[in-house]
Amino acid sequence: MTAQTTTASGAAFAGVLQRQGAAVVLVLGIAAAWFAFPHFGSADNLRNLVLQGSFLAVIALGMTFVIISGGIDLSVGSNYALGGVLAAYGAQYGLVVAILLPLAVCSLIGFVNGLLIARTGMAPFIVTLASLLFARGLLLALTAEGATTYKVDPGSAFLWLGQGTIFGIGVPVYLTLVLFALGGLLLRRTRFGQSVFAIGGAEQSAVLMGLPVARTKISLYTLSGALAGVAGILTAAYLQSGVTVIGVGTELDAISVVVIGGTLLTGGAGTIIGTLVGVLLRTLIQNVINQIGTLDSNYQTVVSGAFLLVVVVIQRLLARSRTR
Amino acid sequence: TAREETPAAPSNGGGPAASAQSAAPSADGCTLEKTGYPKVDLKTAVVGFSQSEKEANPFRITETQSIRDEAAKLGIASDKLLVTNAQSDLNRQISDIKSMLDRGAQLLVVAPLNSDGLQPALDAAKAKKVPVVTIDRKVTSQPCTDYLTFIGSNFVEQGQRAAQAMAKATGGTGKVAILLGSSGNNVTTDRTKGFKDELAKTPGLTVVAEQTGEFDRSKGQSVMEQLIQSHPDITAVYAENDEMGVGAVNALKTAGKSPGKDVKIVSIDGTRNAVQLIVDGSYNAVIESNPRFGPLAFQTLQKFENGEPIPASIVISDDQYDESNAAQKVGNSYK
Amino acid sequence: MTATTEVLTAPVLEVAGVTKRFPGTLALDDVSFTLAPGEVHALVGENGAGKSTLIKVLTGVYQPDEGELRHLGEPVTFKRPIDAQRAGISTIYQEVNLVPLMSIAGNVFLGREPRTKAGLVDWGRMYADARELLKGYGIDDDVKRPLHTLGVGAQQMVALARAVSTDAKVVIMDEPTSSLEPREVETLFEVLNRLHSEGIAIVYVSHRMDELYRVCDSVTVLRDGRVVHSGPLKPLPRIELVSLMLGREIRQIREEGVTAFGEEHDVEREPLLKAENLAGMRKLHDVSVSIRPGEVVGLAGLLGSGRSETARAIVGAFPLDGGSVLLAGKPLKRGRIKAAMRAGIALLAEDRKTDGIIPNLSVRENIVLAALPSLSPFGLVSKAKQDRIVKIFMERLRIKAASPEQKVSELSGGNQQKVLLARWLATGPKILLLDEPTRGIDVGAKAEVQALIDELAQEGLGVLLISSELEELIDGSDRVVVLRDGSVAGELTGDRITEENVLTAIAAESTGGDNDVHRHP
Amino acid sequence: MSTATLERAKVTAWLQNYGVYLAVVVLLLFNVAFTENFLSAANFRTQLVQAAPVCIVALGMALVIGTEGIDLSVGSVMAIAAALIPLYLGAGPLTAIVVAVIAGVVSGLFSGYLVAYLGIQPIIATLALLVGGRGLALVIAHGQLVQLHNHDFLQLGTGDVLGVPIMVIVAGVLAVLAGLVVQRTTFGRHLVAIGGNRPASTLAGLPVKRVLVSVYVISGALAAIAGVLATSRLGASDPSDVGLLMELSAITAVVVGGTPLTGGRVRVLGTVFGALLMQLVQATLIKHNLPDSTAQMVQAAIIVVAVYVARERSSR
Ligand SMILES: Nc1ncnc2c1ncn2[C@@H]1O[C@H](COP(=O)(O)OP(=O)(O)OP(=O)(O)O)[C@@H](O)[C@H]1O
Ligand SMILES: Nc1ncnc2c1ncn2[C@@H]1O[C@H](COP(=O)(O)OP(=O)(O)OP(=O)(O)O)[C@@H](O)[C@H]1O
Ligand SMILES: [Mg+2]
Ligand SMILES: [Mg+2]
Repeated sequence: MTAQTTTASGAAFAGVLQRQGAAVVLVLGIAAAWFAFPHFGSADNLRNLVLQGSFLAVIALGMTFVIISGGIDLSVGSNYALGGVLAAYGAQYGLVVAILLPLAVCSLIGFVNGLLIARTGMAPFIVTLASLLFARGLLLALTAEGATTYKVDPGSAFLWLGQGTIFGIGVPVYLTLVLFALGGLLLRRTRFGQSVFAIGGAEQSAVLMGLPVARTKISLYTLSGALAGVAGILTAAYLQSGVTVIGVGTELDAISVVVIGGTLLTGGAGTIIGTLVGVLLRTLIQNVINQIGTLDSNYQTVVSGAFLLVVVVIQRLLARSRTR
Repeated sequence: TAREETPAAPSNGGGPAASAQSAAPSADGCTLEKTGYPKVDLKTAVVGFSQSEKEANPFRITETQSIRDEAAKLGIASDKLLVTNAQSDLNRQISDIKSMLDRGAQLLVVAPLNSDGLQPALDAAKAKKVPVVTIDRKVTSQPCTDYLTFIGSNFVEQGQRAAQAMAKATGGTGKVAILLGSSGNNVTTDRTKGFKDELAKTPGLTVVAEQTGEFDRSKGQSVMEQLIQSHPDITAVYAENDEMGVGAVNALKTAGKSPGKDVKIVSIDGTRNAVQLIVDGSYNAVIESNPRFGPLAFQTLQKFENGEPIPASIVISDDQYDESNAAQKVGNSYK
Repeated sequence: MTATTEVLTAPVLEVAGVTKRFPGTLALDDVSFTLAPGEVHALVGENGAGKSTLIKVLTGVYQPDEGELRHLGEPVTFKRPIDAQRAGISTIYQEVNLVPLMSIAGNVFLGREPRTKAGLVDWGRMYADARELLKGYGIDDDVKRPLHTLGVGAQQMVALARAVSTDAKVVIMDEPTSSLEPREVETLFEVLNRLHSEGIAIVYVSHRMDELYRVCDSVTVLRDGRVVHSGPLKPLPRIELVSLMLGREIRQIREEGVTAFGEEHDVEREPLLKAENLAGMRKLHDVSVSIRPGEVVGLAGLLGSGRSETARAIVGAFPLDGGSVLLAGKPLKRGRIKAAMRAGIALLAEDRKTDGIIPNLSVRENIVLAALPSLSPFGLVSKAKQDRIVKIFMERLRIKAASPEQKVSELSGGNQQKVLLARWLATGPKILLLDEPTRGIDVGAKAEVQALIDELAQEGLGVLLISSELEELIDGSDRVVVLRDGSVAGELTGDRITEENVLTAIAAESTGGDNDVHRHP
Repeated sequence: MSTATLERAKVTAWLQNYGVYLAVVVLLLFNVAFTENFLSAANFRTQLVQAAPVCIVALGMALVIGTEGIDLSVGSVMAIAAALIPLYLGAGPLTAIVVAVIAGVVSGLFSGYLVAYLGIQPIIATLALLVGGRGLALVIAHGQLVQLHNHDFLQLGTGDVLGVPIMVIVAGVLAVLAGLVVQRTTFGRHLVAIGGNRPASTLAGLPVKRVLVSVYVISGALAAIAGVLATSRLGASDPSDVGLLMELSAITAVVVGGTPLTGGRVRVLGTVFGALLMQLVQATLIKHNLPDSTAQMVQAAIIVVAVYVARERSSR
C-alpha cells in the first residue's frame, strides 16, 4: 500500500517534471548563469534577453496552436519576413496601413494553408512547405528581388510598437505577454481551444462528435499566419525597416521551442506557457554562449542541436517513467 | 587603382590588409570631440566584434581571423576582446551587440548582416557612448551620430570594375550570363547594379540571362549547366562571387567548353581558388573584396581616440587580379 | 420531463430507398427504414450486412448515393455529423470515438462546454456537471483525469453519457455492449429504459440475441445490404430471426445448436505452456495459467481483471516485473514477441482496430504478415506461396471480400476479425491466445469461429479463450481460470464449469466499494 | 448519372496513381515546344545528372516516410560525408567513400535509435541532427571548402560508362534496388506494415525496432552517397553548402511522387519521377530566365497541384 503510494507520488513528480521540465531547466539555467557570469544578471542584459525572445515567441504562439492540433506550419518564417516588409511598406501610408496590410496578407496566406489542409486533406507539412516558398517569392516580388528595403520614417508613430519602452522594458515584450495571455485564454477557456485539443488528440473522433473540424483548422492556420504577421510588424517597427533577409529557418526555431516547451508533436497536448519557457530557454542558451565568448561559431550549432536533443530525450524518459 | 600594398602580418596566407583608398582625412570628419564620447585607451579597452555569419566561408573566416590577429598584435588581452556570431539572424546580431555593450565593450567593430535593421543596436551603443565601426557592409544609419564610420569595399564599384574587366576580357562584344548572389542581399543588389550600369556603356555586351546561384558553388554550377544548354551562345559569365564563378568553370568544363577562352569569366572576391584559375588560364578576372579589416579597423579606432577626424566612410582599395598579374599576386588571395 | 404518451404519426427518422456503394461493394441496396418516436428499434444482420454503413448514412458521415433521408417527415441532407447532431440525432459508434488525451469531463462536454457570462469555458461547472452525469452511468472516477486512463468499457459508458446528454431525440447505438461488462450492461439497460420512457427513439445494433429481446420493440434485418425483414420483434421467434439474418433454413440452425462448440476434448496430461506467477505494471499481481495441447482454457473475469494483460504477458507484449513463461519446459525470453511466436504462441489481440489490422494493406498482405518470414526464402517475398495460403484461409474462414487484394479497412468488422484469425493460423501455432475472438461478430460468423476453435483444439492446439460472454466461455472451455484484480481467483474444471460457479468466483469478495472495478489507481 | 460519377472516380484514381508521370510528360512537351535547344542529348544528360543526388536522397526518404517517419537530417549527413572526403582521400577514393558512407550509417543509427528505442518523434530527432550535423561537418572541415584533385574520385561526378553518366547509373541502380526491397523483400513489406499500424505490427511479431533503425540507416547511407556524388561533381568538399535544404527537396519529391506522409505506402518509381519533375520545373524556370520571386511562387503552385492530385482521398 505504502509502496504503491510512494511510486504513485514518484510518478506524479515525474509527471510534473515532464510537464514543467523545461521550466525547471530554465530556472536552474538562469541561476547558474547568474552566478557564473557577472554581467548576466544586469538589468540591461535581462531586458535585452526578453526583448530578443519576444519576436520568436509570437511566432511560436501560433505554432503551438497548430502543433497541438496535430499539424505543423512551415510557412511562418517566410510569412514573418513578408509581414515585416509589408509593414515597412505600409508605414508610408500611416500607422493603420502599417498594421492592417501585413495582418491581412499574412492571415490570408494562413487561411489558404488552412483551407487546403482542411478541405482537401493534404498534409500540413507539404502545404505549408509550398507556402513557405510562395511567401518568400511574394516578398522578393514586392522588393524588386530583394533590392528594395522599405524604410520606416524615423518620426513615425509606428516605431513605438517596436522601439518604445514602458518602465524600461520594450513594448514588444508587453505585446507578447498580452498575446500569450489571450492565447492561453483561447486555448484553455474557449470551445475553440477544446476543439483544437480534440482534433489533435483524435481527429476522426472530433469529426464524429460533430466538432467543426474544418473550420477550426482553417482558423488555426489563419491564426498562425496572423501571428507571424504580428511578429513581422513588431520586427519592422523594431528594425525601422522591412528587412528582406529575416525569417530564414525561423519555422524550425519555432518548432524547436514549442517542443522544448513540452507540447507533443503528435498533437492533443501542450501548453502556451511551456512555449514561453521554451523561447526563454533558447534565448538563454544563446546569451550564455555569448557570455562564454570562446565558442567557435560552428560549434554553436552543434550545441543548439545537442541541447534540443537532450531536452527531448529527458522529456521522453520522464514520460516513460510516468507510464511505468 | 591597383596600388602596391605592403603586406601585413602573414597570418592568413600573407595577403595584404585592407587599406583606405584615400588616406587624406577630410576636415569635416567625425572627431571624439564632436561625438562627446569618453576617451578610451585601445590597449586596455574592452573591444567587441560582432560577426554576422558562421565562419564557414573564406571571407568570414579571414575577416574574423584578421580582427583577432590584429587585437593580439596590439596586445589586447584575450578576455578584453569579445567576439560574437549572430548565425545569420538579424535579431540575434542586435542582441549580441547589446550584450557586448552590457559586458562593458567600449569599442565596437561590427560586420553587419544587413545594411538595414541594425538601428536598435546602434542606438544602444550611442546611449553608452561607444563608437561603432562597421566593416565590409555599410549600414543605412547616420555616420558619426549612429555609428562612427564604415570601412569596406564599395560593392557598386566592384560591380563596375567587374564590368570593365569583362569589357576588357571580351574585347567589348559578347553575350553575358549573370550568376546573382542570394536574393534580398544588399551585396547582390549593389554588385548587380554596378555591373549592369557599367556594362550598358559597352553596347557590344548584352545580358542574356540572370539567375541566382545563391553565392554557392554547386548552385552556380547547376545554374550554369542549365544556361549552357538553353543559351549555347553565351560568351561571358559574371559571377557575383568567386564560388559561383568556380562552379561555372566546372560546368563549362563538363560541357566541353574551355572557360577563360570560349567563355570569359569575371567574378568578385579574391579567393585563392579563383585566382589560381586565372593563373591556370581558365578564368579571366577577379575583383578583390578584401576581408582583412583588422589593422584598418583598429587604426581607425586609434585615430579616433587620438582625436583625429574620421571620414564618414573609408572605402578600401580593392585589388584586381587578371591574366597580367595573377601569377605574382596569387599569394595575396585568401582562403 | 414527462413521457410523451400521445401518438405521433410522423416517424422521427426515415430512410427511403437508400443505396450506398463503395468501390467493389454495394454496402446498402435500396434500403428503407423507419424509426417511430419512442421505439427501440433493433438493427441486425451478419457481419458486413451494412448496419454500420446505414448508421453512418443516418448520421451524416456518409452521403447516400441514391435515396433520401427524412427527419420528422421533412427530407433532409446531413452533410456532416454536426448536422445530424443539430437535428437531435446522437450516436455511439462501434469503436469508441472519443479523445483519449482529453479529460473525461472534457470528452463529455466537447463542443458544448458550459460557459460563463464572459463566454469562457466554465471548468468548475463542467467538472461538477460531468461528475453528476456520470454517476448515473456507474462512473465515479475523477473527471479531470484523461480519458485513456479508463478501461474500454468505462470509455464506452462515457460515450453513452455524452450521446444521451445532448438533448437527443434519437440515440443510435452501434454494438454498445460489445465492450461492456455485465454490470455495465445493466446500467446501460437502465439508461435505455429511462430514454424509452422519455419518448426518445433508439436504434440498437447488437449481435446478442438476449439483449435484443430484452430491450427492443421492433427489428430490421439487413442481409448483404438489403432489408430482408422489418417489423415488431417480440412476435418473431428467435430462431426465425437468426434464419433471416443468415438466410439459412431454420432446421439447419437447430441442428447446429446455440454455440458451435462440441464435446470435451481429449487432453494430454503435460501442459505445453506454463505461465507462472506473472506480475507487472500494477495490473497483474500473481497469475498462473497452464495450457495443455488440445485443451481450451477459458479465462473469465470482469473487465480490468487482467485477462488481456495475461494473454499479452504470455507473448511478451506486456512488461512484467516477475514471473516466467515456459513452453514445453523451456523458459521464454521475457518481452520478446518474436521469440514467443517462433516458439509457436500466437495472440489474437482484443482491439482489432489499433492492434490488429494494417488498414492500408490488402487482405492478402494482412493474412500473410506474421507468416511472411517463413514464406520468404532469403527474405525475398514469394507471391505464389502467399496466394496459396491466402486462398486456403479465405475459404476455410469464409472471409467475405471482393478479392484478396481489397484493402482490409474496407471489410466489415467481423470479416476483419477473421482475417486476423487467419493471420495467426497461417503461422501454424501450437498455442493460440484468443482475446475476445467473437466480439462484434455476427451469429453466423461467431458460430464459425467457435467451431473453428473446437476444431483447432481437436487438432491438438492449446487455446486460451478470453471472452466476456459467459455462455461462450462455459460451453467452449475444458477448464476455466477466473481472474480477479490481477490474480487467479479460482479454477473450474469439468462439470463444475457452470455459470453460477464462474459468477461466484468472479464476485467473491468483490465487496461493496467496487467503484474501482474499471481500473486500479 | 451514377455512371458519370463512376467515370470521374476512375479518372481521379488514375490521376492519383499516374499523375506524376503525366506531369513529367506534360512538362517535357511544354519544354520541347517552348524552350530553345531543349531536345538535345546533352540537355537530358544535364537534367538527369542534376536530379541524381536529390533522387538518391529521396529514395531513402521514401522508405522513412513509409514507416510514418521523416528524416530532416539528410542535408547535414551529406555535409558530414563531404567534410570527411578530403580527410581520407589520401588513402584512396574507395577508403574515403567508405568512410563517408559509414558516417551516414552511423548518423542513421543514431536517429534510428532515438526514434525506435527512445520513442522520440522522427521529426524532432532528425531536426536536432539537422541543426547540429552541419555544425559538426563544419567543425570537421574547419569551416573550409577544400578543392579536390584526385582524378579517380572526380570521375564519379563527371565520368560516364557507355555514355551514361556514372551518377545517373548509381541513382538508377539504387532506385531499382529500392523498388525490389519494397516490393520483394520481407523487410520492405514489414516496413510498410509498420507504417500502416505500428502496434499491430509489434503484436504480429515483426521486428519493428530493427526495421525502423534499418530504415534510418538506409536513409543516412543514401544521403552520404549523395553527399559523395555531389562532392565529386563539384570537385570540392563544401560542407557549408552541400545538401542545404536537401531535406525539403527530397520530401517534396517523395510526396509529389504519391507517397503519403502518413506512412504505410511507398512508391519508388513515383519518387524517382517526383525528383525528375521538380528538376524539370527548376530547369524550365531557369531556362526561361524567370526571376527568383516568380520561380519560387511557381514551384509552390506546382507542389500544391501535384500533391492535390496524388493525395489519398477519404471515401465520402
Ligand atoms: N469505407 C469503406 N470502403 C469500402 N467498403 C466499405 C467501407 N465501409 C464498409 N464497407 C463495406 O460495406 C459493407 C457493409 O459494412 P458495414 O461496416 O456496414 O457492416 P456491418 O453490418 O456494420 O458489419 P459488422 O457487424 O461486422 O460491424 C461491407 O461489405 C464492407 O466491406
Ligand atoms: N491505463 C490504461 N490505458 C489504456 N488502456 C487501458 C488502461 N487500463 C486499461 N486499459 C484497457 O482497458 C481494457 C480493460 O482492461 P483489462 O485489459 O485490464 O481488462 P480485461 O480483464 O482484459 O478485460 P477485457 O479483456 O474484457 O477488456 C483493456 O483493453 C486495457 O488495454
Ligand atoms: Mg458494424
Ligand atoms: Mg481485455
